[in-house]
Amino acid sequence: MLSKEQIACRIAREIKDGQYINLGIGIPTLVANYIPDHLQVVLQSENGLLGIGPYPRSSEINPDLVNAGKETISMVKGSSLFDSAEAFSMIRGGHIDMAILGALEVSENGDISNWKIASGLIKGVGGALDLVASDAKLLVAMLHCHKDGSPKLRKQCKFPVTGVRCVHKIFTDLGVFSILPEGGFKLLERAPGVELDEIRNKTEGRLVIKGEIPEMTGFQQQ
Amino acid sequence: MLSKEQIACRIAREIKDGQYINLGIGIPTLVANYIPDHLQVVLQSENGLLGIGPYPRSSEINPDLVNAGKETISMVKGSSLFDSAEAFSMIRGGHIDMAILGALEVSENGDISNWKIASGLIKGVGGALDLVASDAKLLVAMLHCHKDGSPKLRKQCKFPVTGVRCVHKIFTDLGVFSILPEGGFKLLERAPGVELDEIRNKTEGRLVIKGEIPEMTGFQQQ
Amino acid sequence: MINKKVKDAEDAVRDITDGSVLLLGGFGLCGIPEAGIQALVGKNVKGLTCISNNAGVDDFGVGLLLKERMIKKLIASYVGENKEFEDQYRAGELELELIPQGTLAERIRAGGAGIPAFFTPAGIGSELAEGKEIREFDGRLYLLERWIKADFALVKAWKGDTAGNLIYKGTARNFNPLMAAAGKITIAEVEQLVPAGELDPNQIHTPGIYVQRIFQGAGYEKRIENITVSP
Amino acid sequence: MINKKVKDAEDAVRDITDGSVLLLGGFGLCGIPEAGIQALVGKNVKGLTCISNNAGVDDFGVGLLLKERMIKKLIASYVGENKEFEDQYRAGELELELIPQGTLAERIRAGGAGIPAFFTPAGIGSELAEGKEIREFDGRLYLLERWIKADFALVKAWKGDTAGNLIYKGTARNFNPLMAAAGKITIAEVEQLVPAGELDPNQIHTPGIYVQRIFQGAGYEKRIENITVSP
Repeated sequence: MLSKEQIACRIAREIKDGQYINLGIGIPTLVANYIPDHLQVVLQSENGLLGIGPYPRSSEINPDLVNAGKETISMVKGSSLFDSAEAFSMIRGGHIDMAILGALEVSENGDISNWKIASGLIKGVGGALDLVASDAKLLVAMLHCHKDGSPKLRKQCKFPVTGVRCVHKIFTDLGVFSILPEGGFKLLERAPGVELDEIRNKTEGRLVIKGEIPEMTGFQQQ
Repeated sequence: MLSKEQIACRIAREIKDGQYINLGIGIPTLVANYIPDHLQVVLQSENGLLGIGPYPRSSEINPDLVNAGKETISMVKGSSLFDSAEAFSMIRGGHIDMAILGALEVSENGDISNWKIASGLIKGVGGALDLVASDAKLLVAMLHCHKDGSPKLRKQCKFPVTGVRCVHKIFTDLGVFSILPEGGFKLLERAPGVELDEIRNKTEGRLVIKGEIPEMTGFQQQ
Repeated sequence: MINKKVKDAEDAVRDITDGSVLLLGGFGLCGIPEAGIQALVGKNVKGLTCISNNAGVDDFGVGLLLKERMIKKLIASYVGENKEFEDQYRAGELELELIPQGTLAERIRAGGAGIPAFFTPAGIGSELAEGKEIREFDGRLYLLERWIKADFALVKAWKGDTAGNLIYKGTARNFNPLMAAAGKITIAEVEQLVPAGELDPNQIHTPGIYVQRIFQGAGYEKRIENITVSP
Repeated sequence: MINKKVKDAEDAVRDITDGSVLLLGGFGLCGIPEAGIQALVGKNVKGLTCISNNAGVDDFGVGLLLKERMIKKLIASYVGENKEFEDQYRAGELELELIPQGTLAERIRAGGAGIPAFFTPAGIGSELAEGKEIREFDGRLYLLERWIKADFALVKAWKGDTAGNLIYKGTARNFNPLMAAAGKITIAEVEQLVPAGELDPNQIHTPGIYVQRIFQGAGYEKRIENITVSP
């Protein structure tokens, strides 16, 4: 089983040189810490920045510079600032190559639910709806199950759907999954120490396990 | 009868303090020379400038600073530069108060033709179509007749129409006309030395002359 | 050049009345019109429709207007951080319209740009598509969305001049330039107000034509929602 | 930061081929991609579709491509200053699509912004409305217009950095930022190319994400169409 940091670390391996990437709030934000130094990639913040840098030192905090999670950040060299319409022109216009988002649930045909819901009340969508409707390759980072143990990989989403047939891959604490064109979660890798039966038991939608499923390399078992 | 400069001078009297104005090519461009100093108005150039100044001195010519007629210009204090989409957002979005345009013809219900046409070939529309469709108060500056003597104030436009029911007032070398809501050119003023009969003879559309028509003041007869 | 300077925030918001529709700039608490909001709280008008990406927090930003129960309807993309909102909403005292952030930005941009409606892919397949026109272009589905305009826009910039030209700093730009263009009366507050002619015309983010009133605010708190640091 | 620098104009236009669809920045002769056009003339590709506000003059700008008979179709708002265009058009050798300038700008902006279609008032009542969908919003009529995108966009800026960020000067900005966003491959030429990090992020007009290739041009002529002076 992977920690949240390890999920982020695993996702970072999907990143290719030269990509423009949008990272959502939560586990996706952690991905930035694991991007290999030799890759030139640019992180977008949909409130209006290309070129997110690390969190600032406490002496360099700037209230006029925050990311989409309203966290203080810094900028890398070559970054640019713009308004929110321009930020979403980049997303909607197909200029962002990859989006890494959290989710409440994903269905076996690639639908995603990621509204902000608290005690049954929808509290927002933010920029997720635009990202899931864009041409960006959509990776989902989430824990495999809800806190009550119910599965998040569903036959159909129970929560309101944010986007349809848009998820490309899912990264959970138990494994890595792709969405098959005909529907179904195809298991690609399992987390260290995780047995196939556990994944079967904790997945509601159609799970496809073909051949030997490799264990992720490079992680210590939690 | 007025010269082109005098038509421009007469139109300048329509300008009110605090207005944002777009001046078309030809006679309208000349209007800038006659705006009274005590009025604070801002001239827009639809290629991307608010705050057109006078033509530059020959030592100050800048190839990167031209107006919509591709003429070298200068900027006044407080001007701003922007792209062409923003320029037309200002026009279409109702932010420009007044547009002064040239025209081939105007019909009695306020339709305007002002395509660029040469030897029967339409050579362009430029920004005129957006201006005539906007909320800007539309003033037309033109000679009363074509070179062959045929009238430009028409029952219906013979040239292709650029905008419908959009002209507010017309300023020619013979007089000033408003468009009546029910259709018709209402003569408001006549140029110095111009008799009503001349205007009647040279106007094709419905001409409305009610009461005494004052002669424009402040001009020497040409 | 036309002079847009007004005395202060109170003077600037003088004719905002019960039932006005307001655009309020900012993302979270970053780049919000602090002085304008404070002046509004002082006037205590009621029944406002507020369009803002977020609802502020309980004791800052748009949250202050919520607390005073001045808002009838809120149009936003994300209101997760405001408890006051939740209470009023659950009690049925507040209307909420949630809009995807990109659609919200584009609808406001359309309002300023005179585009009454446009098609966007965001929301297809979600409950936000209900009742909206769907059309296919080049094999893909899109929703028809309408422009958003308002009686007043309250925006915050870093620098401005008396002609109404504005320059923003950092990510405090966000929704401010879009809203400036979509307000019938746009009220801009700036940290530094300079005479017309002092700003480089090449670097203006909001041309003065969109701004009807401008004033220099004082004592900006610029509260930060989430302070995150590197060791 | 991703490095977009290429050697020169010839390298930048290497894969523009017969039949390519091109966006070409500039207004009249102001802010046109001089070096890119020259490199294209050198390649002598055929059957291009060129989208540009104007057609240049007979011996400069887009006019050079016309002269070499490289253009099959021209999409523009105004072609009044080009005799070569007129001859080819009358001979039936050239297609022309005239679009109101504001609609042209907005259609290109829509292409970059992922908006497949929008409504605009420009053209209502004119022959340009023929065959187009008309719809009423709030008591007024509007035309439906589609986005414009292209295989390549050739744009010209004043300064740029290796990350592809661009800053324009004066009215040479015009269509360039819109076209930069609407090209599948956008080629930017600049008068000064600096390393990433030297430009103020607050002052970037075209964020580098829209630019795939950038190079520093040399010997810009910047021809002026109408020299007008004050005494």
